[in-house]
Amino acid sequence: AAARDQVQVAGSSTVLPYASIVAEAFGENFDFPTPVVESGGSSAGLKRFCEGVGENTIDVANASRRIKEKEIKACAENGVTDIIEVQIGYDGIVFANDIKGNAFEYTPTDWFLALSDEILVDGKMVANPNKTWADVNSAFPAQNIQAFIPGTKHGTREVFEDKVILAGCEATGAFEHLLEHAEGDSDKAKKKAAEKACISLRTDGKSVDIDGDYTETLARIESNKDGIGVFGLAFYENNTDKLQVATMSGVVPTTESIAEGEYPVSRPLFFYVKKAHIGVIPGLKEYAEFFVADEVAGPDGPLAEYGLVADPELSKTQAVVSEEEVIGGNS
Amino acid sequence: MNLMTALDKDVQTQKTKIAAKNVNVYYGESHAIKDVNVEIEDNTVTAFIGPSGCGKSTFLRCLNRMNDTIDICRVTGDISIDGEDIYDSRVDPVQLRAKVGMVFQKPNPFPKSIYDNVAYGPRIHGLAANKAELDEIVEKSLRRGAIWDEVKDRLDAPGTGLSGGQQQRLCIARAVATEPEVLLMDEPCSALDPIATAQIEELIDELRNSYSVVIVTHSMQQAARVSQKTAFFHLGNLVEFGATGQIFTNPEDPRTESYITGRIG
Amino acid sequence: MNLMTALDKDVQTQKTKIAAKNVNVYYGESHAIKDVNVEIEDNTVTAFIGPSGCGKSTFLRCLNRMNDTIDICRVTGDISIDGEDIYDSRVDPVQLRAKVGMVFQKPNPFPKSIYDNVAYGPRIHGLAANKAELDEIVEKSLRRGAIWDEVKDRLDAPGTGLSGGQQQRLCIARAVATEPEVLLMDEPCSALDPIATAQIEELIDELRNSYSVVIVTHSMQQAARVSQKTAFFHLGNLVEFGATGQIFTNPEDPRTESYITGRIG
Amino acid sequence: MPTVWLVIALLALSGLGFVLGRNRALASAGGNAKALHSLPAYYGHNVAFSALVPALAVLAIWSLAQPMVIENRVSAMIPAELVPENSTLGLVMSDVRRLAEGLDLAVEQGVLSPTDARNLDSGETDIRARLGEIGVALGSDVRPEVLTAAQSYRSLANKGQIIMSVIVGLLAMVGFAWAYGRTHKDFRARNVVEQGIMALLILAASLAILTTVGIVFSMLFESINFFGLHAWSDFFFGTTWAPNFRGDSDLSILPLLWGTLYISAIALLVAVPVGLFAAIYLSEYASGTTRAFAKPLLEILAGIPTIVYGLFALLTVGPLLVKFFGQGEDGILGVEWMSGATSVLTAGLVMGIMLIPFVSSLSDDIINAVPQAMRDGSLGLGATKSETIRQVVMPAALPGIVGAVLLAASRAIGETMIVVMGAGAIAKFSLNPLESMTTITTRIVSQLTGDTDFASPETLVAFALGLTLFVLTLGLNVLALYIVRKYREQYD
Amino acid sequence: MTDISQNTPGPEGSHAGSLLQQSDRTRKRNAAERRFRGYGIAAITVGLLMLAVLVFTIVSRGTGAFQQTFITLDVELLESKLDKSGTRDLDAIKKVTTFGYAPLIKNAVQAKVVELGIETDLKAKAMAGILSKNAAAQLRAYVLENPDQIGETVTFRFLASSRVDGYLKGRVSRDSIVNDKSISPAQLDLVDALVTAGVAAKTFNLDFITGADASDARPEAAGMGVSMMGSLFMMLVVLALALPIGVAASIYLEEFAPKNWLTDVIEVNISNLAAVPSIVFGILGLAVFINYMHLPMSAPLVGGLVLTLMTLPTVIISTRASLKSVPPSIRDAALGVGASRMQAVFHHVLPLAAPGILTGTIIGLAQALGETAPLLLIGMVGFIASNAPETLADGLLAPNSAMPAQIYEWAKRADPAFYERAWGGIIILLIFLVTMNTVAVILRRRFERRW
Ligand SMILES: Nc1ncnc2c1ncn2[C@@H]1O[C@H](COP(=O)(O)OP(=O)(O)OP(=O)(O)O)[C@@H](O)[C@H]1O
Ligand SMILES: Nc1ncnc2c1ncn2[C@@H]1O[C@H](COP(=O)(O)OP(=O)(O)OP(=O)(O)O)[C@@H](O)[C@H]1O
Ligand SMILES: [Mg+2]
Ligand SMILES: [Mg+2]
Ligand SMILES: O=P([O-])([O-])[O-]
Repeated sequence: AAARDQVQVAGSSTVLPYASIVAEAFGENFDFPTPVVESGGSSAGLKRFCEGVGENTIDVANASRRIKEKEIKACAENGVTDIIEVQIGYDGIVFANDIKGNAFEYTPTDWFLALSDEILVDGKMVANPNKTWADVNSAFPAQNIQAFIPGTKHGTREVFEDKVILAGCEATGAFEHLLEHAEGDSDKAKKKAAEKACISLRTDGKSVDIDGDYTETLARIESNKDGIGVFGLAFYENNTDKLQVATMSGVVPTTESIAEGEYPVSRPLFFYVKKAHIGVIPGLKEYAEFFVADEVAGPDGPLAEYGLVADPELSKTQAVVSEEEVIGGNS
Repeated sequence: MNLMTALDKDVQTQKTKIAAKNVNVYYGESHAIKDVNVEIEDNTVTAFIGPSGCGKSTFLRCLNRMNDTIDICRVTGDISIDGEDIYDSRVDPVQLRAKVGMVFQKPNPFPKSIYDNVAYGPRIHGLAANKAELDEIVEKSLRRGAIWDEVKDRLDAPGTGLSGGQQQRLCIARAVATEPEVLLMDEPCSALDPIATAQIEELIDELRNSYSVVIVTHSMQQAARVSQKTAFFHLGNLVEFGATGQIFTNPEDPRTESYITGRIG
Repeated sequence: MNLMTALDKDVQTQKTKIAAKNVNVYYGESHAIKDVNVEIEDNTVTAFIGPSGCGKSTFLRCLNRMNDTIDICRVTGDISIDGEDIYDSRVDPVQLRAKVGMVFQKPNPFPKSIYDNVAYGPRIHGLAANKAELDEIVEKSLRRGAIWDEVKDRLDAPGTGLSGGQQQRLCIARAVATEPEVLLMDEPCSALDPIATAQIEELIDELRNSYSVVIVTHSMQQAARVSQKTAFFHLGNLVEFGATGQIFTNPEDPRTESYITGRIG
Repeated sequence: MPTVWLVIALLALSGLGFVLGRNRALASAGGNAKALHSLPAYYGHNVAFSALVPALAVLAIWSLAQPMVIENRVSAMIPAELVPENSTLGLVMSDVRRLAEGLDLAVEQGVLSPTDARNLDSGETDIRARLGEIGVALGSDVRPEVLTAAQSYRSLANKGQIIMSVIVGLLAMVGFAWAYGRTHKDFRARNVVEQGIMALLILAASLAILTTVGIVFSMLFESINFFGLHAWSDFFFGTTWAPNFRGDSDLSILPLLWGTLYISAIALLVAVPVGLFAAIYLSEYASGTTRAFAKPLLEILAGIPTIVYGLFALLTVGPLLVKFFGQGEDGILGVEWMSGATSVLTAGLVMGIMLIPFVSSLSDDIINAVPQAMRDGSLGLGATKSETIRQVVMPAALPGIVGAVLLAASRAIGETMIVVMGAGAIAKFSLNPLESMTTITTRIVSQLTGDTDFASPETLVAFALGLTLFVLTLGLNVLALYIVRKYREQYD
Repeated sequence: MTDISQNTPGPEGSHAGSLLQQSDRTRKRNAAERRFRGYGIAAITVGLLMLAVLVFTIVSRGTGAFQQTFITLDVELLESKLDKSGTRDLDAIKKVTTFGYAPLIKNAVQAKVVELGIETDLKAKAMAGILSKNAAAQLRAYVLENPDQIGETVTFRFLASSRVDGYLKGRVSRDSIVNDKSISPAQLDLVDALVTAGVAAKTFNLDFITGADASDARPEAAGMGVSMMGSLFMMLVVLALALPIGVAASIYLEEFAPKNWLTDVIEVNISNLAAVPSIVFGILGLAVFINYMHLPMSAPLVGGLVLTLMTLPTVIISTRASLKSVPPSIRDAALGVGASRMQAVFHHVLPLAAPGILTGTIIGLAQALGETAPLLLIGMVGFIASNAPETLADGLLAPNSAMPAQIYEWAKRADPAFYERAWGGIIILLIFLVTMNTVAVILRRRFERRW
């Protein structure tokens, strides 16, 4: 088998655009071949990352979430022990609807009341009766509720559940109510059950899971003007001709407002490097360093221009890469 | 049995059932039937004889427009049945073929059970009101096809699993089951033993009472035995047509004579 | 020509070519051939006669193991050619069939040109060193099949576009082209006119000089004319086997007699 | 590339073998081809194959095994200290390999002379830079131990190559000689060659079995892991499908199975009648030209990427259906049965269109192959064309048609894009075809490419789904085989 | 005889009546016949209509991708920026990254604006914003090729940015960019002026057909060419393996295999493989070809192998069906003249079954050509912007994508310009498919015959 001479990256489709911008520039500016960046999801990427050490495994895994303990363990079982975690910035998650439609200013409560399976009415959990946004919040127009939210495979869904629905659940008092009536042996189990009840969404067609990508969400909004969708910030910014963005808790989502932590719905993006491959796969370290260089991942770099929320602590990340600092201590 | 016995059969003239005028048939470039004129009478058995490849089957297939199914085949001239031109655009070949049945030269049973092979025609023509009637038709047809005894225990067996001669008789049974007015039989006894042949010849004679039968045969004896009229084809031409007795005893055309006298089988 | 002429043909004993012992054939459950014993001699024409469906074709197909191709068909007993058991596991059925040629009851030309139909056998057996030799073989075979004159101008036309009798003769030509030592012919003249029949019979007689020929026929006259030995089958049994003259004049079994005397065709 | 030359030499030898074998056979028969047992070409093939096949097989096996052996030998030379902690020997070896290949390339391109390459000293030359010039990138600077290892790698590889060439060459000669020696007019060359071909045919057929074994094994272990983490009773008999990131999800196959069957059934309801009638029309009614164009055109439908169908479902068919069945008063039927563009019906209809050629083209070929005598027999009895087709032609063509339908059904079960975009992603039991549902296959893809932790039941369920689907379709196929056996009508 | 015709019920007048007049029953049957035929025509029409609708959709959305806006500029290759030392040492020149080339481009745009006398309040950076990000890369590549040109002024044809291109194509309008951060009305004014001056123009874009993928930031530079090569090499592998293996397996199973439970198992197995979701073949491919056999990732060879496994059942099922439909009398005829079974199959049966085999191949290849899911797991979906392969080995082993994967990726990307390219890519895919099929279709017609 001929030796592999290009860096091989796989993982999150959210990170993919950024990684491909970097890979392209890397290929142009270095004598190394352009890295191959595969999509396929954070989980699939990490899985292949953890398959072992060697040329037939990937060098870098992109992820739109932090690697889980269980995964680190699985990695270690396959001999992948030294993993460098690189946080590249944040992905803003925005709510947008058709450009010609009504404008919205949401709070998490609105979303909970609109989408939850059951809501708290007069101290009792009842099946969600809300049909229009006006039912949810009298300040809203009487537009049919039709939400296109990420399907359960997407990491965005987790963020949406945590930062919006669960927050709304707590804000409406439903969480407390559920916790009181929850069954379970321990407090932890009770909390888990209550959370589960909070985030279970209605299945009557008002809330539609989108398994595909943001383009699909957009297409759905185009064919149903009542629809309100969940998008990545970068996607929204490229489609401002078709979408108008809603505020969340009064904050307009922009790279700045997210970087400053004002806009609540966002998630960090990462990539993971297999330290054992550094020095073996040509250009691997150079790629990682180039990715987090100021001129690339900084606030004025091409990534931010495309929609990445730059990490305010980029210099720390750069140090992690140049020092090859691995998860769980130094080596 | 000798040739002469047939020749003094009565040859009375019947009304014309099928009239063919100036019929020409072409397979692509090749001219298979050349300007044939013939009148086939009702209640008569007409035999087509002639050397192999002379166009008997081709002409026979013209009579119920089976030639339509051969792409390269082209027919010109007039053929009428009961005075109606069968190549008229208003004529429905399906109705024509129901009226003019056919037994093909190569036995072609359907890949179905023996019963279904025979019941097929009656079913599509709605000849039976119920199962019992259909059973009756099937049995009767198989009997007429002289094959009932051999297959009565295995009516559910596939028709394709029969011996060559059995298949041939099955096809005859299948053809008579639809009660056509004219029955075209292309060498119906070629694979049959003498006894079965005799039974089929009896059937033909019986059919003549109500219908008109055209039979292609290579056996002069058979032609003499069963037919009242005989047509002799040669190289696509209808050389001679007339009463069977006359053709066999006193042919007008030298070609006919040489064919008849050169006979062996 | 009369039946008697055949009967005083010399019946000299030849060495045994094919010997069948206790042959039984089953199609699934049904018992088609029952305990048949027969010896077919070299340089002899053997005729198989018997009513339709009695098992002639089935037995014939045993002799070159063509029954192998029918899934449900099972053969027991011994059949040997030149003393070698043909059902022995070491026997290559292909070599056997090259040695024992066959003309099927239903003409089955390949959907190829007439030339290729005939040339196929010689090609796979390497009988011709070059194109010229092959041309020669094809022409000779077609002549022996009495069809050369009819097809010589259209050797490139498909064999399936021939008339029924022409196809039959084509299949005969195809079979003789490979020069088999034994030729099995299942009703080879069923679709032929008397003249063509005579030519094929002549061929058979000629083949006898070097080979052994087995012919199935429904025509007693033909059996009498061409064969030296005759086997009479009835309901799967070999009822009687002997010199043709004896069988036709002095049958031992009453069934044979009734079949022969009940003859018509 | 000496291996290429070796192969060329083998081919030349086998070509020579053909000619010689053929000639020897002819000579043994005194030039009379008729005296041979088989056609002369078979003798040629026999010698050619005997020379070629075993030698090629050894060549292939050797080429696969040599790197492993060398790798073992060389890695034994690498001191344990050299392997950095948490790295593996394998990685060091890829470094060695890359360096060795780089040196070979350098020699090939004339940048280094063979002797120079052999006597390189990592202390003196900046090997990384020199190799960089010819486009071979190394991950790090070359350590002396790695260089030594690489050098012995090269010499071993060289030696191996030479030994292999000799062995393969010898084997070819032996095969050649053996077959040539056996060549005699009575030698049953055809049988031998045909046995060889038969072996190849059997090999090809067993590949299907191997694939199956591979598929089962590639899913089995992860499935077992899944059942270790999740109750099988919930998976097989539960009624909800609701994966979530917190774990403790309901993962039952039943609602997915229902969706799969429902959507596939609708797709087949579209594809089978349309495809069959199209096939019938093409083979029985259409003129030659119509057929020549319509059939390949329909086949394009099978090649349009499914993403296009997905978009077509989402943007065209879905909204159209909503216009009919949704929108209340404003809709065409004035009913409010459908809330969104995605539904079982949407996906089923569009998938049906995609499947048309699967049914039409194959059935057309099969129908066309039914002998004309069958049709003549029926037409001669006064049957209409349609009666002939329905009652004679179709039953005779049944096995092939069932095959075509099975193929279409298989494709329907395996389709993802159209379902994702056309039917939605909600798993539920419902009889209403205007509601969203989803299928097993889409869930496999989505759980496999999703963001849940890869060791969690939410991801592993994909393998269990795959395996279960495999077993289910197996049952379906057994049924189909049974039906075909029962109703098959054999013509001729 | 007469008794029979009397016995038989009603409609049997049908035989007796005039041929020119259809009997009631015939009329009914003919109506059924017409209906039946009508269904056939309707089926074909439905199929073709759907094809027409799909093709129309594809073509109307995709043709735009074949044109692209270019802006012609004269760039002064400043020595001070590119080679400070002045030694023309390639290594030193390489140190200047594409970011370092940005000023040259800014200067060039500004110079052009001044030269043409266009009035604008835009800053130089914003002016350069109408160009593709690819411009700097193009410039750098040129300089590295021709270091001697440093210091000279060279004319370049740069791609315009996707928004500008969209503006000229009508996709982007002044209304639609109100909230757009990537472009401003003033930039559009500049573009208008450049178009009037003939500096910016929309022309046919060969790079779309021959080029490689580009990142999300520069849709205007993305092309199908390399992924087309990927698909081509995969199809070669599939054709070279699936057809012979499929036909061989079918021949064995249909013609030679003893009919017993084992062959039944194999038969059921093969039809079952057809129902295995394609992504599962990806799982298998990853496990067997990459993890076990250590074949390279993202390689068309592996893709081809996986697609071969996926296509095999289709080829086998259709081949077996056609072999079955060859009448046994043909085999008998061949065996009867002493052909071996092998000869009978290869000389007679196979040619007669060829149409069905080719149909299976056409459909199987079409399916393989359009398949993405299995490629996902073996690393052929994503951003793979390698160079076009130069040798066969390169084509099989170097990382590459495939057309459907490329289209799928583009369809997901945020910039609407990629949407147009996705449809354009589908046009190319279909042309590829039709070209591939044509050969098979012509062959198939030659083999078709009735008997
Ligand atoms: N393939 C088959 N499957 C089942 N039964 C068969 C098959 N072929 C023949 N038979 C049966 O076996 C018996 C003998 O058939 P065979 O074909 O040998 O008769 P035959 O003597 O050749 O008759 P014929 O003169 O009509 O050709 C018949 O009863 C026939 O129905
Ligand atoms: N389908 C066809 N295509 C081309 N030529 C054909 C076709 N069918 C028959 N012919 C030719 O037409 C001529 C007449 O054939 P036809 O079948 O009518 O002969 P026939 O008198 O029935 O002969 P036989 O007694 O041998 O059946 C022959 O020369 C034959 O070769
Ligand atoms: Mg005829
Ligand atoms: Mg027979
Ligand atoms: O592909 P994702 O992991 O970013 O959803």
